[in-house]
Formats: sequence, structure tokens, C-alpha cells
Amino acid sequence: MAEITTLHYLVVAAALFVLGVIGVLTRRNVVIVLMSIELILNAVNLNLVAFSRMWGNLHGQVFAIFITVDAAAEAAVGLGILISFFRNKETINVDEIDLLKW
Amino acid sequence: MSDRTSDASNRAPSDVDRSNLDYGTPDKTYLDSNELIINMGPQHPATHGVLRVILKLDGEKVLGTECVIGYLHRGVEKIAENRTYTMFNPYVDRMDYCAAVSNGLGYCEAVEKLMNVEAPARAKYIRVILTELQRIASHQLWLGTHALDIGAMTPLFYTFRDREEILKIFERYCGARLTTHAFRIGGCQYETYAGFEKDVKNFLAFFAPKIDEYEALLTTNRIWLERTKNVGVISGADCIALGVTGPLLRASGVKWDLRKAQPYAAYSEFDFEIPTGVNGDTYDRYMVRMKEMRQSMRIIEQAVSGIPEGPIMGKVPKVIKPPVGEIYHSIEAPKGELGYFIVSDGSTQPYRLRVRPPSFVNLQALDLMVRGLLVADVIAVIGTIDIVLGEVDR
Amino acid sequence: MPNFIMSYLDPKVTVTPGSAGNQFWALMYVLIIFAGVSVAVICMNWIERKALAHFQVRLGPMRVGPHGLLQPIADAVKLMIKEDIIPAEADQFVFWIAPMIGLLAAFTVYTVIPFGPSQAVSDMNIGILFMLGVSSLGVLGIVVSGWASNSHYPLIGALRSSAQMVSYEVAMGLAVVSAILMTSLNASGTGTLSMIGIVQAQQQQGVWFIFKFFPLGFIAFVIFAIAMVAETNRAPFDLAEAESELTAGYHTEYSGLRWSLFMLAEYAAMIAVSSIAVTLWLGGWMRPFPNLLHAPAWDFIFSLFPGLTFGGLAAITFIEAARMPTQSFFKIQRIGLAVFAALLGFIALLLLVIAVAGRSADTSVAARFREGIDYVYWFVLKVAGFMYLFIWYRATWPRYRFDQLMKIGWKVMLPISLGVLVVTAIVGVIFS
Amino acid sequence: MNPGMSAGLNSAINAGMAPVGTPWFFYVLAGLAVASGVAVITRRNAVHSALALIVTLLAVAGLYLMLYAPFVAGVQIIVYAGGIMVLFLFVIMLVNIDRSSKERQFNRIWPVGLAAACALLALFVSAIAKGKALFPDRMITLPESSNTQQIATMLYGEAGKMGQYTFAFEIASLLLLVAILGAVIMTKKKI
Repeated sequence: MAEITTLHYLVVAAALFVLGVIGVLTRRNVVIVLMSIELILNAVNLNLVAFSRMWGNLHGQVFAIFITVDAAAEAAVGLGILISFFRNKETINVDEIDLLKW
Repeated sequence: MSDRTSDASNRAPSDVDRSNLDYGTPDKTYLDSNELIINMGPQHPATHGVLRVILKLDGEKVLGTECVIGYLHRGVEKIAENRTYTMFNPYVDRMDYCAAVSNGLGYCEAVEKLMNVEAPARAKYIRVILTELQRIASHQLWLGTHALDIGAMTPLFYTFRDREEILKIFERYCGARLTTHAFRIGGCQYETYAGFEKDVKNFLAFFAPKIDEYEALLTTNRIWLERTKNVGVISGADCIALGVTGPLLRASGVKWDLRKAQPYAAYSEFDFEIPTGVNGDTYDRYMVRMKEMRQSMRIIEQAVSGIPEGPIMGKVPKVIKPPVGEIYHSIEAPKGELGYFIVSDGSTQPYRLRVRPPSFVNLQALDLMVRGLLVADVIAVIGTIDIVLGEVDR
Repeated sequence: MPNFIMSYLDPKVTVTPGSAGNQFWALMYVLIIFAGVSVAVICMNWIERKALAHFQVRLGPMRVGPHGLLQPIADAVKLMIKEDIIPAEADQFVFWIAPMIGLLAAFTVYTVIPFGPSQAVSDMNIGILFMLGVSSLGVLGIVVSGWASNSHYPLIGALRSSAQMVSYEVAMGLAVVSAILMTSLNASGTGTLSMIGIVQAQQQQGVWFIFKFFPLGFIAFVIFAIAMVAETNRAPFDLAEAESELTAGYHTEYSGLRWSLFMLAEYAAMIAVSSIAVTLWLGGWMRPFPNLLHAPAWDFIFSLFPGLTFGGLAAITFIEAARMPTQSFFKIQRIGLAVFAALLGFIALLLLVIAVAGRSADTSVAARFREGIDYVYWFVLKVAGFMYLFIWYRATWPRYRFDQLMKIGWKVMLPISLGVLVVTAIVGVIFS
Repeated sequence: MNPGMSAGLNSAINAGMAPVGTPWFFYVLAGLAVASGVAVITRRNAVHSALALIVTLLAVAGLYLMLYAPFVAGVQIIVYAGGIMVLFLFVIMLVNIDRSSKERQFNRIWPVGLAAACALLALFVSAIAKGKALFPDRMITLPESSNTQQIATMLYGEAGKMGQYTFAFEIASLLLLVAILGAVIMTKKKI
């Protein structure tokens, strides 16, 4: 079997990224949309780490850690918005979030 | 069921708003306006039998409770109308089966009062000794199960080990351990067995260090303090308004004990104190019961050393036929005021017999005590009220 | 004998099978650890029931086998042949997979636990990070099982335990960091996350981290010891399965084999977190005073301990067998106990023979065996101490309430662990 | 770290001890990641989606290990699988799941979204196909055993010297603080 190169990782990352984009653009459930965003962030992380190995330094890995931090913050705030939204509208569908205030 | 609770609510203090006890539909979620309805019991390990409590929760916070009782209803009061006074005597043991002796004492004294006879002094002393032993046994059972509910497993086994000694004395005295049927109308059926005094004294010597053992496990235990202090607080005024009696009332600072207030049996001859609490929380109730056990030991000690000689049965006719009239007599059972209201139509059977069970009345305070607390506190409070479902449902 | 087997018995090899790329031995270690943990859980089951019973003035299991020794096996058989009930409204797939998640998380942790400097499956250089991460996956199994049961009590139990485990992980992590910080107090100034490296750092610095910068290490250790009880949902923090409140918490709807998987995972997790505590603060596999009493004679004396322990156990068992009632009913039990004692005695003899045969510090296979047995013995002994503590807690303390638990986690443990971390850093800079 | 220890490790790695079965591991992990990624966006039930996402995250963590990034893999497991996903499951339990799993799952403009995603895919494919020659055939081996120390040096700097990313790291901690405050303010009913 051929040796695994950076390209292989990029293909996987691209696949995950596209899956995440599909999820964000088509699903109604906010929770699943947020999870799709996590997929996208993971694809980016995978890319960064793969490049980090390709270039032989660790900048990519440090960036991946920063993105993980960002993902944690995003999940906390996103889910917080979701809960306060659910409390007011009793729905978690994206296409019903159509008012700027309530 | 709803009639009873609304009855209670009419007498409840006005600072608790009971009008919003609308239990909604259980399907809804419970994030903001919708609550979680939980059915605690009748098959639940910590409801002391078959009590069913419907809890309305916001997360873990209790918004309201409703007690559903009657799963152990046997119609004791109705049975009384179809039995002679003598035949009904064993039935009262089955109400509070953890304090059968006290139940029997209340019934026998009520009928004696109705017939205007008095038990001889020796019988009264025997009654006091057995009733106080029963109080200790009942408190031991309460302590073990209450601690188990709060999560401490070990005290249960300690208390059951020591309760065994009391039950052994009962067994030697009247042949039964739990539903003793120890007393008869007019006195006692059995003379004390040889070595009764010695057994009781031995028990007192044996038990004194054991209470210290219980207290060593719990009284200063940090977790125990956190779980019981300021949990299920009820004020003395609320207690009186709800008719709550017994250790609950005394823990709220009201010095009310029927043994002192209206002495029955031979209690007026003994020197003892009424322990009271200050805050009316679960910890105070625990402390009051612990102190009560010590006071009971004091009473037993005095009674055993001063027990008079003489007959044990008063002058009672073979067929018990009280005159027409009615009587209410109450005693201080381990759980509170245990009252018997008997209406006699002059026949051999009561026309109507009504029991005022302490557990049933005290259970009313549950809702008041647990509002705003957490689910875990509901368990602690049910434990601290010390209910016996046989008595609640009758 | 094939080279890949003998190569690892060569005393010159000082790395774990995983690091040496020795797949045969890595597999062997995985199998040994899996079997060993399962046996340890079974033993723990019996010991907990017996010890708890003796705390509570009762006898505990006495009927199945002498002194109930076969009770865990009887229980296991019972649980296995019990009907496996899945509630009609439950989410079948998730309900099915939830116990597996917990079990997988609990057992995966053992790949990095060092029973000795080379007695581990692998020596990951992120070992402690890996352990914390994987053991935190266990909460997923609990949360998901509570949700899948589609019932109120399990749901509340699951919410409780997830909040509890996530909160206590923070204090636990900070306590761990303060121990890791201590590993960097050497000449080069670099610490390590490797489990083996942490123990070796204690060896080099000549002190267990529990006594380092006393009382700093001790406080961090206590924080960890409290947090690990909360993390494994044991008394007094067993709110997730508080039987008096939530009937059985998250596993209320589970029965039979699936329920036993939860129990297995719980006990495996208990052993795992105890191993972390032992590794980080109590010197891992090191025997007491390895630097102070450093002489071949001392080595020999300490290497007698495993054999003597088993000998003591065998002696107790013999005495118990002799003390059994003489009725014919107990005859089989007495014989069984005597055979068990003989087995223990045989193991003791074997261990003593190995200790004597490998006493010279030469490079023979016996010496290597003796060393390995020593390491594993001291490690297991320390872990067993923690296991006893778990039982002791359960017998002594009432249960905390949920809000009190969270208050302790966030308002007491977290600030203290943070403070200990900062002070440790400052003290470390000053003294090195 | 014990010098003898790390020397042993390095020698073991440098002695040509190639990680075994690398292609197989890669294909299994990649397949797992992508397959459960598909499950994430197609499941009706959000809990199933979350479980699938956990599998994806763990598979990606495995890929990190294969890329000689053990620290990132550890962070991935702790933060993502242990922290964020528990948060997700927690929220899924709080919001009404029964109703939403019976409703329509995709929004009305899903063809547009799918088309956009396909366009993105096409872009990726063409980019990868065109740039294929840029990538070296063999991947280099990073020093795995000092990975954590090197990352720490970049984040915190050497003794007395600020690291390359120290400032960014502090900003990230500020970001987390803001996120905590935001989450608390948004979820609390009354402040």
C-alpha cells in the first residue's frame, strides 16, 4: 500500500469540511447545525496539523490548539443562545429564528 | 385525595401560595414555564412504605408536592364498629406497627376513661416502662431509616442491632415482638416475668453508650450537618396551625408534651424533661429525638426502681359495655399526639371510633417544608417527619 | 524460544513493550491487564461486601462458598442469565451502546498505567493527558444511558452526574497540573506528561510528590483524592445513583448483563483513578524509602514482602478453615477453604522462591522477574489502600446534596487547587 | 524528563521502528471519520448525531497521533470529546427532542445549500488535483517525545523571553472569559 502523504490528510479534511458545510446549509435543527460547525473546525484542524508535519515545525499544531479553544468558546456561547432562544420560542429550528427581537 | 389536601390548605399559613398547584401536562419540557412532574412512590425505596408523592420540579427544585395516600388503607375505623371493644384491641397494633405498644396504651386508656375505671398502679408502671421502651425502639427505627435516606448506611444496622434487645424484652413479656397487644382494657394481661426488672436495667446499661455511638456517627458529621441544618424548616406557629405534634412541634421550639401537659398513666410521678429545638429544621428534630431517647431512659429507670406491688388488672366486667357517651383521649406516641375519639351507644361495640394518627397529621406539613428545596431534601424531610404508612392510611 | 519473546525478558530493555515496538508483549500486557482488572473487580466486589458488612455489624455473604468467596461468581452467573430488558419507549441503539462507552473508557485508561518502569502497555509521552481525557469520556456513557432510558429518574441522574463529573474534572486537572509542575524541578527544567516519567522524576528527586514542598503536594493530593471520588460517582458523592432519591439513578432501567457492565466500568474506573493518584503522588511502583534504604540487602528484604503477604493471607485462611464449625454441613466448605489456603500458600512459596533466586543483582531472568513482581506488588498495594478508602467512605458518610456538591467543587476545591498550583510554581522557582 | 528514558525512546524511534500498519490505520480512521461525519448531518435524532460526532472526533484524534501531534490529540479528546460533547448532550436533553425529530429535518432551501456545498467540493477537488505535485512523497518524522515541550516553548517562551504566541495565548484566555460570561448571561433567567 502506498505511503500516506499530506495529500491523503487533505482529502479527508476536505471531505469533513464539505460535510460540515452541507450540514450547516441544509439542516433545520440548531444543535445539529452547531455540530456541523464543529465538523468544519475539525477539518481545518486536521489540515493545520497535516501541514505542520509537512513543514516540520509546530506552528500548525499551535494554531490547532487555538482553534480548539475557539471551538469551546463557540460551543458555549452558541448553546447558551440556543437555550435562551428555546426558552422564549420553544423551538430549535433555524428557519423559525426569523425575528431580530422578541 | 384532593379534598384532604384542600382541607389542609385552608388551614395552612397564608404566606405560602397554594393556588398555583396546577400540575399541567407531564409531556412538556421543563426549561422555563414548564415543569417536570415526578412520581415518587408508591414503589420507591425512600418513601417509608407506600406513600406516593407527586413532585412538581423545576430542574431539581421542588415547586410543589401532593401526597397520595391510601395504598395501605384497611378500614381500621370501620372495623371497630363491627367488633366488641375487647376484640378491637389487637387491631390498633396494626396502625403504627413500629410503636404498637403506644397504640394499645392509647386505646385501652380511652376505653377505661369512657367506662370510668382506672388501672391499678402496678399496671400503670408496667405500661409506662413498655411504652417508653417502645418509644426508644420507634426512634431507633426512625434514626436508622432517616440516616439511610440521607445516605449513611451504617447507623441503620447499629439501631437495628440495639432495637433487637427491646424486642426481646417484649417477646419475653407478652410473646410478640412487633404487634404486641400488651395491654388490656383495665390493666395488663400478663404479670411481669421473673427477671423483667433485671432485663430492663441491663438494657439501660447496654443502651446508654449506644446512643453516644449513634451521635458519634452523625451529630457532628459535617455532611450530616449540611444535609440537615436549615432543611425543612417549619415554625412553631405553622406547626400549631397544621396540627403538627410530637418531636416536630418540639423541635420548632414549642414545649408541648402530653406526658407533661395532661399526664396519663403514671407519668405525673416521674421526673423528666421535654427537649426542645430552636430552628425547627431537620437537625433540630434529629437532636430532639436523640434527647428524647435519653429522657425515656430516665423515665424507665425511675419506673423500674419504683414499681409498686399489687394487682395488675382493675375491676372491669367480663363484657365491656361502656355507658352512652363519647370520649376523646390522647397520648404522646413516639410520633406525636395519638388520639382516640370513641362514641358509645351503650352496646358492646363502639358506635363510631375515630383515630387521630400523628403521622397523618404531620404529613400535611410536608408540602410546606419542602417548597423551594431540592429533591434530595424531600427524602430527608419525609424521613424526618417519621411517618408510618400503616398509621397514615389506617 | 522466539526472539521477540526473549528480547523483552532481557534486562537491558528498559522501555515498555509499546515503545519498543514489541507487539507480542504489548498484546500480552493488554490481555494480562484486562484479565487482571476483571479479577480485581471481582475481588473488590467480595471485599467491599465483606468489609461493608463488618463495618455494619453483620456478616455479609456467607452461603456461596466458604465465607461467601464464590458469591461474586454466583452474582456474575445470575446477571448473565437474567433477561435483558429494554424498555419499550427507550432508544434501542443508544440504550444498547451506552454501557459499552463507559466500559471502553474505563478500560482504555489502563494502556498507559505504569505498573513498573517497563511494565506497561505503552509509555505515551502525553500519558497523563490521555488518562484524564479518556476517563472523562466515561461521563458520555452515563449521560447517554440516562437519556436513552426515556424515564425521569435516569434523566435526572444523568444530568446530575454529567454536571458533577465535568465540574470535578476542573479541580482534578489543576491538582494534576501542580504535580506535573513538580516533575520539571530538575536540572534541565523540563517536566514530563509521561506516567513513567512522572514516577522517575519522583525517583530522581528522592521524594514522593505527596511530601514535596509539604504541605503543597499533600493539599494537591487531597484535592485529587476528593475529586476522584466524585469523578467515579462513589459515596459520599454518589448522587447520580442515589438509591434513596433516584431509585438507582442513570441505570434504573438497566438489568442483567448491561447493568453489570456499568458496575464493571465503575469499579474499573475506581482502580484507574486510584492508579493515577498513586502514580502522581505516591511514587507509583517504588517501594518505601528506595533512596534511604538503598542496599542490596534492603532490596532483598523488601522483595520478600509479596511472598510474605501471600503467606500471611494463607495463614489467615488456614486459621479460618480450622475455626469453621464442625458440623457435617460445613465439611465441603472447610475443604474448599483449605484448598484455597493451600493455593495462596503455593503462590507465597513461588514468590519467595523467585525473590531468593533473583536476589543477586545479576542479569538473569529470575532477577528480572523478581524486579517486576516487586514493582507490581508495591503499585497494587498502594492502589488497594485507595480501594479500602472507597469502602470506608461509603460505610461512614451520608450523601451530599447536589447544590452542596457543586458548591464544594467550584467554590472550595477549584480555588484551593488553583492556589496550590500558583504557590507550587512560585516555590518551585524559588527553590530551584 | 529522564534523559536516559528519552534517549531510549529516541533510539527506538530512530532505529527505523516505523509505526506499524500505518496505511491501514489511516484508512480505517479516515473512513470512520467521514462515515460518522455523514451520520452527523443525516441523523434525525440529535443524540445519534452527537454520538456520531464523538466518533468523528476520536477518529480525528487518532489521525493527529499519526501526524506526530500527540498533544493536540490529547487536547482534542479532553476538550472536544470530554467537554464540548458533554455540553452538547446536556443541551440536547434540555431542549425538546421528541418533537423536533418528528418534524421536517431539512430547511426549504436545501437544494441551494447542497449545490453550494457541491461547488465547494468541486473547488477542493480541482485544487487538490492541480496542486498534487507540490506535496512531497514522504512525510518527515517529528520528534514525538518532545512535542509538548516544543509547543509549550512556542506558547510560553523560554526563560525570560516571551514566546512567539504568548500574546495570542493571553488573548485566547480572554476570549474564553468572555465566552463564559456570555454563556452565563444568556442562560440565566434572571441576573
